[in-house]
Amino acid sequence: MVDTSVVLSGITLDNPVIPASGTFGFGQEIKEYYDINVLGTFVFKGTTREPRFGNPTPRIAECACGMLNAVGLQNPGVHHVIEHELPELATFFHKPVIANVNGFSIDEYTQVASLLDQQPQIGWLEINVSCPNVHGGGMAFGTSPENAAAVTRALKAVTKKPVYIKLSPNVTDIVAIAKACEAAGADGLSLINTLLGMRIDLKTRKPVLANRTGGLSGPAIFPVALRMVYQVAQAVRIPVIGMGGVSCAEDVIEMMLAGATAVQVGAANLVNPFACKEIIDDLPRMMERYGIQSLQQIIGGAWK
Amino acid sequence: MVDTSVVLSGITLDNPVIPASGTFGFGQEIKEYYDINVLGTFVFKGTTREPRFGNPTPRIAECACGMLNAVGLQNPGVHHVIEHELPELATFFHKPVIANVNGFSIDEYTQVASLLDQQPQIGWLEINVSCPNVHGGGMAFGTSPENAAAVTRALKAVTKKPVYIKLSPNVTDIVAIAKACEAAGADGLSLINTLLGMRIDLKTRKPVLANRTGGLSGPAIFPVALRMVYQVAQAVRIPVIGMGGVSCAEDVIEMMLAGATAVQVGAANLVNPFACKEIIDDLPRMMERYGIQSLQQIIGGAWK
Amino acid sequence: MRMTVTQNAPLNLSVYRMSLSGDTRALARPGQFVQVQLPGFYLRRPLSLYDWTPAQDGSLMLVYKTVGHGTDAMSQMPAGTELDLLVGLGNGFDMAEAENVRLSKAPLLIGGGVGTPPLYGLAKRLLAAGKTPMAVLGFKCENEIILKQEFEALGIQTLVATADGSACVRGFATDAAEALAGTFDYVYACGPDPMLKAAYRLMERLGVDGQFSLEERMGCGFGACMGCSVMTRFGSRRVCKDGPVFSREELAW
Amino acid sequence: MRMTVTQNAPLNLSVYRMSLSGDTRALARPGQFVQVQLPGFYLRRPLSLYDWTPAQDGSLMLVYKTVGHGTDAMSQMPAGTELDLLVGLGNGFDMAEAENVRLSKAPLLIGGGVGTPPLYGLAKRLLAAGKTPMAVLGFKCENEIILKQEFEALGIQTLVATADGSACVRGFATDAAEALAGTFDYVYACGPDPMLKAAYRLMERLGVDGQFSLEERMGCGFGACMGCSVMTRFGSRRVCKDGPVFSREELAW
Ligand SMILES: Cc1cc2nc3c(=O)[nH]c(=O)nc-3n(C[C@H](O)[C@H](O)[C@H](O)COP(=O)(O)OP(=O)(O)OC[C@H]3O[C@@H](n4cnc5c(N)ncnc54)[C@H](O)[C@@H]3O)c2cc1C
Ligand SMILES: Cc1cc2nc3c(=O)[nH]c(=O)nc-3n(C[C@H](O)[C@H](O)[C@H](O)COP(=O)(O)OP(=O)(O)OC[C@H]3O[C@@H](n4cnc5c(N)ncnc54)[C@H](O)[C@@H]3O)c2cc1C
Ligand SMILES: Cc1cc2nc3c(=O)[nH]c(=O)nc-3n(C[C@H](O)[C@H](O)[C@H](O)COP(=O)(O)O)c2cc1C
Ligand SMILES: Cc1cc2nc3c(=O)[nH]c(=O)nc-3n(C[C@H](O)[C@H](O)[C@H](O)COP(=O)(O)O)c2cc1C
Ligand code: FES
Ligand code: FES
Repeated sequence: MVDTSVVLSGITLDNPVIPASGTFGFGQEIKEYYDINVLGTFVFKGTTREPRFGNPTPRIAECACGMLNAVGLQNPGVHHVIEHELPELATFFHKPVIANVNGFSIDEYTQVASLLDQQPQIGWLEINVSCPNVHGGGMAFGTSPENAAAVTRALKAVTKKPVYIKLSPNVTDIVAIAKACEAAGADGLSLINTLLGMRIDLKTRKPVLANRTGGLSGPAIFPVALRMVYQVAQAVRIPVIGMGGVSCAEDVIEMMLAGATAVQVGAANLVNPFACKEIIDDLPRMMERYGIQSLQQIIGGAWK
Repeated sequence: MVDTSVVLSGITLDNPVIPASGTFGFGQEIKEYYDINVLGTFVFKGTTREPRFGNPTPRIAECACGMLNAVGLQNPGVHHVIEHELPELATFFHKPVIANVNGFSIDEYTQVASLLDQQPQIGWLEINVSCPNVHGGGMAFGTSPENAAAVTRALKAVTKKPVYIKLSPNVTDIVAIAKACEAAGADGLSLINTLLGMRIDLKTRKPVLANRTGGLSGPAIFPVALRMVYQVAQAVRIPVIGMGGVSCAEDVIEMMLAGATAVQVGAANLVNPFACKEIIDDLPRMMERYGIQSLQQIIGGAWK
Repeated sequence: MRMTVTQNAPLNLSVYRMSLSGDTRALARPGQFVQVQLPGFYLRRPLSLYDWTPAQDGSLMLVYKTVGHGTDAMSQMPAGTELDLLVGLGNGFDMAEAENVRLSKAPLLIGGGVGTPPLYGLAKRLLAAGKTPMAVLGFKCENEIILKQEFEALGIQTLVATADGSACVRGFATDAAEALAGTFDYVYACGPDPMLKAAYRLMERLGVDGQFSLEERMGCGFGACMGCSVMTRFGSRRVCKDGPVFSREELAW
Repeated sequence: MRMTVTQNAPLNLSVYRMSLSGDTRALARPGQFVQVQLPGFYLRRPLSLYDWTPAQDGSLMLVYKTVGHGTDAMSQMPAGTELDLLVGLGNGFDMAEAENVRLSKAPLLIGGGVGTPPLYGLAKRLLAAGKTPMAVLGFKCENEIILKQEFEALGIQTLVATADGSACVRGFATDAAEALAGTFDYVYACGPDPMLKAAYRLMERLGVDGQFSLEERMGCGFGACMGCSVMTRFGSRRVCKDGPVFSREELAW
């Protein structure tokens, strides 16, 4: 029997497979397709202090081996999440979950985080400093080491839960930003968020997305994500959650060989609601094919 | 009759389709498949002062909708190019060609450029400050506005030919770099070079590429390229040559709507040696489908 | 859900009808849609149910227009092609409401272009529920007319309008609907946005209630990505999961 | 070049032989290869010619091992599948040289694993040129043996070695070759790198000349990308265009 479990900041996950924020809502929709307790855990939709409608539609555009989204952090606000989504989630998901924390100022990040810090259901906070689809907040905090460190420090002061900073790939030197977060006390890192992209409609001669640009995700970005995980995981001592284009069990193993302790799956859930379950079901067979006894033990296996 | 011609720094191209550097050699191989005089023009293989073998193999890895290369600027050196490749090229290609100039120091860039400046066959110099596969040179010059401006200034001093700076997408703010090049006198910009990526072989648990990382190209990067062309072309007044994942006539039109004056085609040539010819043959039909009379007139059509 | 194409034939120059066989027990109501995975395309394509027979060994039909690479590829698929579909998506038209409405003996179906297909499945089920629906269908021009005979074959009164007057009544579907004012007491509408809004205004003027099927670019089609949100009077709703059908009072037009 | 699969059957658990029909007039020599485009994969797959009949309405055969997703997908393709191939790539084995070599009446073909297929097409043509080739073929184990009967059916002496001794001679192809020292005067080798290098050393010891078919990951397969370069005594060469076959004196081993 192969061992698929991994340890993420002291909490053991049955397997490293984690649906990514924004592609799994609060678990409601996918639970109609399968029992989501088979997951390692999942990250719920990016949450801000106030409810947000997000950007105007169209918010989605298709690309070769991927998609653009410009949802713009639509969410019901942290209070609604705490009063409605989390109690509802407790009725069908029995593992600690990852909260995705968003803000337009350091103040907002810390307010959202300190409210979520009270919630026993939440095992980790993932701090999204890399949303490319909102203005004034989001990515602005994730594109300089100084800003990323400032957000990290402020958050560490308001929560006891492990803090994972979610990094943007739209930068010249992601290692420098990763190291700044580590130095500022981050417990881990999540990477990558989407690559900023665009499509134009030839019939209207206008950008397909109302927001003009959007975030590229899906298999198209896997090699970029893998490279960044490989570079960052070697440069820091804190765990890295790898994501970006992961679609099958082999991708999960490849990410872990690059240095990921756990692996998130985003867009794949949207085109195949069973994606994460299929990946989890397939992992043991793939581990056997590649001679892997324990996933925990292959983390960073490609570094030597 | 639709008009496919465009003007690039005073020289009229029959059409905007230009095979990208490193995917077309010096024209020898593809001319066995079709008469390459149908092209707008083409960019020859990146040339350095000394001959280079490039990186160890494997240098190629497959990706979803794309590929990684880590060729590492293999070329016979500028003297061999001038003495052998260009005279040979003159026997079968009768249009001005674009030279791709590389260096590991500003000195080397200017030496290569001033030698190529003497060659009447060469219409434009494209300065590659964005090769992700060599160390010490290449991308190092393309990731900061100051360095990119310094290279530009030095080159403008040694050549009368139009100087196009080829930019890297692996940066936080490509617009700032583009503007720095413009301010330093660049006649145009080429974007994008490849995105830095990686693949790991699950059987060997090592990176597929001997160089570990490589440059991602192909349809996977098209939305990122399109976004950067859209941002840069609006921010500068010099022409932009767009590239990254272009594979069909519709992609060419989309790039031009984003602001490209001409469009390069890279990886597509490798998987289909007829790619550029097919695109050129298809352009008039696609222009008619989308109600386009003249390609020159749709440049930046998506900005309004 | 794997399904097999059993028929795929053109209705006119650019609109095709595809029949598929497979497990259709998840299908509950007209106005629901499926998400079709097409080889070589990343996102699935949302298409409305035209008609279906619910059974483990059932069948369903789609009517689609070739507007891009995905639907072009669909139109080339021979019988026997296997496709992966997500079925039974969306709420569909609320038949219960139609039945509850006191006056709703004579609902009017307003369809525009490729918004007409879901109204066909609806018409059949309204007839089965003892209603006497009428249909007004609007198209750009004569060449684009589809499903006229199919609606007529159901024995319901069917008025066709063409925007350029190349056939039948000249004008929009809503113009034709206006001409029928007084003969209908409820509306089901599906079509392009401007048509839906015109229908909404007409219903306001006539004091008639009804439902609207909306369209939006979709990431998932089952409510997970927030790609398809629309702001309603009662807050934000997902076209794919909370819709695609919305009642008149929900829409803040 | 569009070609149609006419046959595709397993030779053992993981090796298949595929026949394709189409225009094969560009094929000139054994040891050349094709680049096969597989739906859903970006790069083409390079595969050596196993055999072919040159004609406008000709055919060719490939023998390939399923080692990854691409070759797995190939193994599932039924007869009738249309594939896009680039054909006639690479220099192939230099038969002229073989004919010129004074002593080359009895060339030895050394093949390892899926390096054996191109040697089959070569063997046929050497026979046709009046030579009496012998073959030594090396495999990991009994289950991996392929093409033994095919070589034997040509009437040439064929020695098979398995690394684990599960069948025939135990050892590597080059061990078996060594045992034949003196009976051959020229070598054609194709197989994994270590086998080629062992053959090279053996040939040095025996003072025998020959040719080697190399393998490298390829971008294009026709010389445009510099993805497949190898450093030789005479400078850098492209495996796809200047190779895949190199003469002993070119290789700086
Ligand atoms: C709930 C719903 C039901 C639909 N029912 C039908 C139907 O019964 N018959 C029919 O002909 N059409 C229907 N459509 C529209 C249909 O989905 C699009 O025409 C189709 O997706 C176009 O795909 P394409 O690849 O040919 O076009 P492309 O333009 O190449 O597609 C590119 C991307 O844009 C999306 N897209 C393009 N147009 C639309 C659109 N109008 N709505 C949503 N997404 C779009 C595609 O799904 C794809 O992701 C429906 C749309 C929705 C949302
Ligand atoms: C000139 C030449 C001739 C060949 N002839 C044969 C033959 O006759 N029979 C046979 O079984 N195999 C042959 N090979 C090897 C064959 O190309 C690979 O086994 C095949 O490409 C693997 O594809 P995949 O998708 O199954 O594997 P994957 O590992 O999934 O492929 C991933 C990528 O790596 C490349 N790749 C993987 N292994 C190799 C390899 N060994 N050589 C080159 N590229 C590789 C693939 O082409 C693809 O781009 C030949 C290789 C070369 C270069
Ligand atoms: C529709 C959509 C919505 C997303 N929303 C969020 C979000 O709210 N917070 C966040 O941190 N990332 C968000 N992301 C980014 C994903 O979590 C993930 O980082 C990215 O999509 C890359 O992974 P993938 O290629 O597997 O999709 C979103 C992605 C998509 C496609
Ligand atoms: C095999 C290969 C070699 C390349 N060599 C060069 C080069 O020498 N100089 C250069 O400026 N760009 C080089 N490039 C980058 C391309 O010119 C182009 O910018 C990039 O591939 C993006 O376009 P594409 O997606 O159409 O391939 C190379 C790309 C490939 C795939
Ligand atoms: S399309 Fe994903 S929520 Fe509607
Ligand atoms: S594979 Fe492109 S040059 Fe050999």
